[in-house]
Amino acid sequence: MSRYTSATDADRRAMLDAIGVASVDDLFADVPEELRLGRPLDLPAGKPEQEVTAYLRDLAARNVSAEDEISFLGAGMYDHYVPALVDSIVSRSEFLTPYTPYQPEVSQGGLQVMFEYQTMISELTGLPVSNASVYEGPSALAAAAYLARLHNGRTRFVVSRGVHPHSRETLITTSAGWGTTVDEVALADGVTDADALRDAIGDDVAAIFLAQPNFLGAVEDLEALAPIAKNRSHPPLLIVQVDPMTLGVLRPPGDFGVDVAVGEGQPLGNRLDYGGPSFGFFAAQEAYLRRMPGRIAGETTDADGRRGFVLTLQTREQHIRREKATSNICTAQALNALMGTIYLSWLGRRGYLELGELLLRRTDYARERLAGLDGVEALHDQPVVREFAVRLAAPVGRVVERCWAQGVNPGYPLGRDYPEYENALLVAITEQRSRAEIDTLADVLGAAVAAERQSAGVTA
Amino acid sequence: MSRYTSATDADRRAMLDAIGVASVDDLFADVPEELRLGRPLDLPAGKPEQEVTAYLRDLAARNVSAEDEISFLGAGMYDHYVPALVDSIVSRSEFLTPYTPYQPEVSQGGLQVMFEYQTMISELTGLPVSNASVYEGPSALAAAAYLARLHNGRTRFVVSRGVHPHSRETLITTSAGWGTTVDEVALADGVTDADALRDAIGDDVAAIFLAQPNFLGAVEDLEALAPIAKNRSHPPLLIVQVDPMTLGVLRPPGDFGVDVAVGEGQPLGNRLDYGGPSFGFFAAQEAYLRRMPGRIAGETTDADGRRGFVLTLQTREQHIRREKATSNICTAQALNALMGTIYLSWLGRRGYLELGELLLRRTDYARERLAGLDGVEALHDQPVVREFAVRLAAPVGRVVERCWAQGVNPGYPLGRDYPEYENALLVAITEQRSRAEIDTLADVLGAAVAAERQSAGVTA
Amino acid sequence: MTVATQTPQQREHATTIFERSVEGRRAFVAPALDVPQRPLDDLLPARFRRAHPPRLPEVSEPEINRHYNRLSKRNFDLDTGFYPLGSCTMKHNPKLHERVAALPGHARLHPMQDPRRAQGALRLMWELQGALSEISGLPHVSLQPSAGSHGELAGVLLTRAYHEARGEHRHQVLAPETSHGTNPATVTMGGYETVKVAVDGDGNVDLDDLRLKATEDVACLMLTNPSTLGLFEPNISEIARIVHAVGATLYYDGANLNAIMGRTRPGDMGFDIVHFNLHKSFTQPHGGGGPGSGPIAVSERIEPYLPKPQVVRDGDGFGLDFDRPQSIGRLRGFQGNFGVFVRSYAYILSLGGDGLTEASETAVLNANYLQARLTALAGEHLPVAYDRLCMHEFVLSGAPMKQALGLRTLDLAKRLLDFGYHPPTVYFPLVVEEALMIEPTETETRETLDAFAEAVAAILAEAAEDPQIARNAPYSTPVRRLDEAAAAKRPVIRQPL
Amino acid sequence: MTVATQTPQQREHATTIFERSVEGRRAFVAPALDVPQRPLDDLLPARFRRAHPPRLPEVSEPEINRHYNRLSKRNFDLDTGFYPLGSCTMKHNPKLHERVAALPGHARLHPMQDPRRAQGALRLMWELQGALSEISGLPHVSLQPSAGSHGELAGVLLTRAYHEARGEHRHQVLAPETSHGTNPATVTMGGYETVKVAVDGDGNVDLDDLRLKATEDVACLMLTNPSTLGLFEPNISEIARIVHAVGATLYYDGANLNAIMGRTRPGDMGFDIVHFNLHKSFTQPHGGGGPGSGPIAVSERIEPYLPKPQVVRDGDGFGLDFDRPQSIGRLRGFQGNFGVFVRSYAYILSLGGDGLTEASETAVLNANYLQARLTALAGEHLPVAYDRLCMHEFVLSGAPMKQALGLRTLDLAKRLLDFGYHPPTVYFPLVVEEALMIEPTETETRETLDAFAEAVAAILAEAAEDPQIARNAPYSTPVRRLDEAAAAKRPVIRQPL
Ligand SMILES: Cc1ncc(COP(=O)(O)O)c(C=O)c1O
Ligand SMILES: Cc1ncc(COP(=O)(O)O)c(C=O)c1O
Repeated sequence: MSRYTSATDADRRAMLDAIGVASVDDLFADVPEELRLGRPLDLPAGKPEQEVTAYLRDLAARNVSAEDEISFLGAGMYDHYVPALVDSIVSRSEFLTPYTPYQPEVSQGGLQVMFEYQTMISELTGLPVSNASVYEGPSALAAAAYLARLHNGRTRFVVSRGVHPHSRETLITTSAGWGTTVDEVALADGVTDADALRDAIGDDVAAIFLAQPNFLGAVEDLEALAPIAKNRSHPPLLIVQVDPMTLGVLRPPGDFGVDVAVGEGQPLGNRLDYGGPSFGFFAAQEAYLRRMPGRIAGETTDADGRRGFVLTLQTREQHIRREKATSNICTAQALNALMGTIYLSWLGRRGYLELGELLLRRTDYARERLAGLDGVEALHDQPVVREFAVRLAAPVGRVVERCWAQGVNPGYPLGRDYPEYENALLVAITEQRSRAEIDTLADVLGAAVAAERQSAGVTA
Repeated sequence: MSRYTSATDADRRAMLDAIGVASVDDLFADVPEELRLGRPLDLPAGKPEQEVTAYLRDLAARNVSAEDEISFLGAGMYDHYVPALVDSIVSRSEFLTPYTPYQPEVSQGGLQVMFEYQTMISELTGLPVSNASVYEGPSALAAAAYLARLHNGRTRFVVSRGVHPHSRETLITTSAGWGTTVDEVALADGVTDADALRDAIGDDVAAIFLAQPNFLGAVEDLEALAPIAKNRSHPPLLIVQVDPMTLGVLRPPGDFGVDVAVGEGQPLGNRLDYGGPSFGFFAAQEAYLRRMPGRIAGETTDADGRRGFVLTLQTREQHIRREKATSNICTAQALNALMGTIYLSWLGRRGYLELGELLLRRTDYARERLAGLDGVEALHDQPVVREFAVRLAAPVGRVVERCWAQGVNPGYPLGRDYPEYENALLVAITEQRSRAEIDTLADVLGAAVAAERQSAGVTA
Repeated sequence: MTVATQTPQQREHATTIFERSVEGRRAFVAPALDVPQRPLDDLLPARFRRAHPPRLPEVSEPEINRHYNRLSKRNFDLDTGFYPLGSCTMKHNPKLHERVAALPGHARLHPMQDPRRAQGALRLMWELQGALSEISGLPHVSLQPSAGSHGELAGVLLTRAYHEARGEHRHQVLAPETSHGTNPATVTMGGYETVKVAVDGDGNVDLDDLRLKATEDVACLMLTNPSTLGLFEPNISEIARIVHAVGATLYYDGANLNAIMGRTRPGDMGFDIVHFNLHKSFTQPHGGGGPGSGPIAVSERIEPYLPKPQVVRDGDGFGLDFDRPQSIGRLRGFQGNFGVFVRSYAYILSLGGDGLTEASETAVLNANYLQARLTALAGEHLPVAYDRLCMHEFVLSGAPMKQALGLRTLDLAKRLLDFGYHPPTVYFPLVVEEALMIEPTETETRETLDAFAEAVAAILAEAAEDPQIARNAPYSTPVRRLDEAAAAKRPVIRQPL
Repeated sequence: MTVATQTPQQREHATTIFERSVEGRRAFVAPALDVPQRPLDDLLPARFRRAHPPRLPEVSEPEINRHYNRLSKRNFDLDTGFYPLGSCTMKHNPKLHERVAALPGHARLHPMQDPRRAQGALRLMWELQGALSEISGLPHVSLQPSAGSHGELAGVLLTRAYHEARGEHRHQVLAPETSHGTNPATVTMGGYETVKVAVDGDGNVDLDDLRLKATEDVACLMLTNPSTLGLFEPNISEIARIVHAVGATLYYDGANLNAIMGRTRPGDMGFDIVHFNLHKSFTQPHGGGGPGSGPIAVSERIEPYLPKPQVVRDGDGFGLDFDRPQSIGRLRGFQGNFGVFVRSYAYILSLGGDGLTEASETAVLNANYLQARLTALAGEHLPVAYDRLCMHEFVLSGAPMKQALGLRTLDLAKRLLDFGYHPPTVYFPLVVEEALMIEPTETETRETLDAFAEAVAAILAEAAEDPQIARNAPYSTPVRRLDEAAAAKRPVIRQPL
């Protein structure tokens, strides 16, 4: 008997009888002889629950998680505190185990959550319409590109180099079959070079992509950049990838006439989970409603006049429109979007602002502290709100290793994605990193840089 | 505003108006001036959730749990594997948050669980009636003593020295006002001395208490002992404290005409939790049904003829009978009993036997391994089923410390409770202690004893 | 509900886990037998071995899961709706508490672990003791008792030890007629006789009756303050004086502590012994009838008798003190319900002193507001039993409703179920006819209180039209009214197998 | 349900979290501002700062908890009852998986952690890749895609890269008319044109039509096997031959893998690219619409193009390989849905090779048994669309029922809700009139299958008496039939604030 089945030998006999075959093998008669595996799968034997637990606990212990060190890693996902309330609610089987709500009468819970989620994303981004989630951040950006492509049929995408490298790569991968090209706009002092952007735009451009804040933590001047994109007779779509944790302090995309705002939802009550699952959000101007990818919940009434919710505008979707669908997405990230919804409810209107301000202040403090160290300087002077970049006067890889040894993970080395910033480090702040921990970072990083410079001096 | 309240200033004003008072202080007018605290409570300021989590995580990390060492501690509670299913179900708010089921129409879940639990305890013990749980093991034994006292009004309790020391102490404490005395019967070669038991019994004895297996891990010969207690013209009650994990391999109390069986339920799917909460079980012969302590669920039907369950025989209980109640117990251990119920369902009829047999075999193996070490011998030769005692030829405290240093907790030193077994160690086996871990124990313990003997030799 | 429209739950015949059993099915997979397979007889002679295994169910894991999941949905719970069960303090149970209690350093800490290796746990207990001491105004705390009534038993045993140490043998314990059933039941278990003290027309202890009964044979007076009527005893100082004058102890039943945290303290009122219900005021979830925890706090003179072991500070660390010669001894195994301590301490850490005070203030505000709302909307049929400001709860009488509408308190309670509310405590305290005892707690919103009051009014209005509706309620619950008499008459308390 | 007897859920007006908001309420308590309080303007100039904060709700924690708890109870779920949604593999979701996924070493592992410090995670991924490779019979695996359709997109992009590396530019992708909607939608997103292949009278791919359409312009054939009709394609080897003969790739939509694990392997059938739905065959809970995960396995010739990074063995350890010059690149951020990998790998560890095989065998047994039972009890009105043995699911046609009883498939589905069942997939695949697609999965008991068949029969019998009952169903659900047309016509997709 396999692990979670019930069929006893007696059951099996009775069931085969009812079917009218002699054996389970007979049920597989359609599988041609030569295609039958004919041997057991070459996998280890099944294990009792306690052994699976022990094995996976052992594997987990080989990772250095944010619980094991003082971590300043960010670069797209952040170690925010996830309240117990979120875990508790999403572990309810009524949210955890259902399929996509195809039967609305018995799915009002999930559908109403989608409706609430859509409202929250709309509020955060300042855009009127939101879908119920897409996979995650970078593919959300690619999905927005597809919408632009469908919308205006043009062939060129222009992407700021400040957009998350994973998003830029995903866009390139995903658009391989669209007959489009992707051009990059350089950064100047940490932000998108406005002149370069102006030069890059033409009537063949389907969409412009910016990030707010950008990958270097810098706040982009959307007030200046948006008109460059939009003040044209045939403007491309302006698509902005935003960090949903910053929209209490930063002006929202909606303020700048952005067409589509997308982003990575992980900061909103989702675990780090080594990168997933989380959710991507996707908000847009009204005009794009019928071109949106993914599920959308809408309000309606039941036969007795009660308020209720359904999946709506399904004629956009693959199960109805097939090759004419606006996206191929089916299973998305409902549970993760629920986490985000509960989390935002938990923060609430005031808490969301307070947290944004706390991050802003601590980030500023941390940048000041670090930039004040010998051999460490800010990579750019732009305002930052939750993350910032510094340049080290020592090999970043070696410095980072020294910090690890002191129980501190000082951040993400930028060099892999930005060879132009060779010894730079991207440092993220969350509400879980207290001033005392930031001070520890300063001490440890300062000492590590000094040690590396000294040993370089010695070897030199 | 306090942490989990909703009243805003506006609410408060409106509510005070509706009440017709001017201030919250006015609501406390009945508290005499001189009794008002008049200062803030001298407690630390409230903390954000993330800080409470961090603080308690830090405290938890200062404990050495069964996850941090190879632990052979037992002596009443055991590190059995708790399946994820148990945690998942008991964390459902529908089980976690209700009160005692006073409104049966909306409490059928809890009530049916009690009914199932009672059936399982009845099956395990071989006794016809069970209540729905009492606090825990030792106080369950005291509760049985109270039942005996109510039943026959006699004044002396006779307790085997093999009964858990906490139970013996609890009996003495609890019976302080009953005008009764407690006599102890000695052990001989690890089990209750039958002759001494015979000598201890008289017509003034309300109840005899035995443990199966006893505190030294030894299987008592109930077949021989029960008649000593019961074959009298006016027999006392025979009350046996049993380990619920052993009743697949050991003959149950019901086989020996035991009057009441009680025990600690922790081994059945409950956490260690540093000793609680767990549950005590309480099963008895039919004759004692209307003298049982605690809640009892019974089957009945509803107005439409549907099957249902209610709290029954409530005329035993304090809320109905007040000073004439058979016990003062009110809040008991419903959730813990639920854990036990799920756990026993999960083990199932076969699993329960298999697990019992696994423990039996591993315990035997471990005893053989340890008794084979230089300077280690079995404390007694009785059969053992899940725990056993050894005597060391070295100071047990120092030996144990040496084992800790190797990541092994070799067991519970018996000396505190049994001065007569000064350098003895009680070693418990669970299904989480593999043969490889038992071998590690043997290596580490053998080395520790050798080292202590050697250093004793050196000092001597 | 017609047969065509009954709910799936009503359609489903209640089926026990035993009735789902099919021979050969299973969930558990045993670890491999990794030790030598000696003949069983060599390990355990046949005469010790069980012949017929317990008939536990044989069910696959998905079915066990679904069984208990479905059963859970046949319960009403606090996370679903308002649960104003008087005397039970059904306040919100924060999920944080479950998270911290589940940390392996807590959940898998063995109770026999050497105290040197359980310093985090001992420190937590020591800090919790300190907090409870401050809240109660009494200097010493034992966390050992398992629930409120276990705390009461501890209190009575401490009282006995106290008197006996002074060579006194007293026989009576006083308790007001409004006292909770556990009080007299505990008195009996403690070997004393209960003597009832009357309550006066305002719901207070009748001082004359108390003076009459407070003799030198009285060991203790057990009091709940606020009382089970939800009323603060204004004469508490005088009561303490009377009781102490005859050398008796004054015991505080802490079930109603939620009314007074940070405003007044039992110790300051003159109480000698207090129990706390951590599962009420300190929000351990009730679990459908436990677990709870019933720590006690005591005055200096009672301290020597506290149960053992006691958690003590020991230099920089913490230890367990077993060397307490005058101690009453153990009341249970190990160190008490530690898992509950973690939750309740998390609560105290979260709220702090201010937060606890505001919790009590809001509990009292909510109760008075609901009392006012119900008086306004339903006062004619459901008057307040004692027309005063209440503390954290209040008691209504359904007698006029019964008279005027032919509806008993029970009917109202059952009809509330159809409206999605858990009913209040009914028929307690006994001194109020057709009593309804309502405790909203501080964690409910004004809107919820309003809606509840309106539901009560709607049921009364409905009954004025057609009382049969409420008399036959509930309709929408998984089962309807159950025959309790039949259950008690011919008890079926286990599954026949 | 009369007004007097409606359920509390029906009585309650659906209220959003925004409608529960009251100014000034809150749950979150912010950590103290522990850094110097510089003027905000110095940190972030006013022109960057938001003027009007997002109107998030203001609600206390108990109310948020109760709100979502109540909402949860307005969902039907797998832990409550039978959920035979065809094509979705609603098998039991073991609780163990949630436990191991929540370990801090997994849940709080940062995706940018240096691979040297994430060895446990990389090893888990590497081992999972190995297991999926063995199960599919294809040598290389990428775990990156986020769900099935993302895996399909990966497959189409791999196909494109493969052809382009050979200098070929093809334009068409073939898919049978029974294919799932994601197949053609993906084809379009991948920049190809979908060409439909017909299905023959037995439900198999029409080989003649395939031969006709399999030209040199065809890049790929996407196939589900067993098909969405639940039928194994007996001519799969010939199909592979035809497709490969024109140089196209053969893509396996793995949504139906649950039928064949350990019995036959897509790789052995000739497929080049396979996607897995870890949220179907490997029991990641569906979460009401995700998360999922859609790893792909590929043959040697496709390997060079796999997305990057790839998890690779690196001496004794494991690493992430970014140096893959022919790779199609990234499909998303980071390393894929790692949390899903943990769950699915726990499942594979628990079952082992034997267990997976038995799972598939039992899934097929259960489907055929239920098909037989339904044929026996309801075959007249609900005949099997293709009268053959099925694999893990089967499709009935409601056309005779509609004819004879005036009941549409939708009515039957809605009436099943009152009986406590989730209905099967309806109106898919499109080739079957009034289709009902039923997938019981292996984790259901025979008793459940019997009871479901009897419920269907009971509904048909009831309809023979009075078809209105089913036509107006459901009655007992929180809401009754909803007006979807109105919702689409004037979309209200957010709360007006
Ligand atoms: C006033 C009062 N005293 C004592 C108790 C008993 O507390 P426990 O149930 O914790 O034993 C209760 C519980 O309902 C109570 O309300
Ligand atoms: C046959 C088939 N293919 C593909 C998919 C798409 O998978 P996903 O929802 O994971 O994107 C589904 C999902 O329902 C399916 O049934």
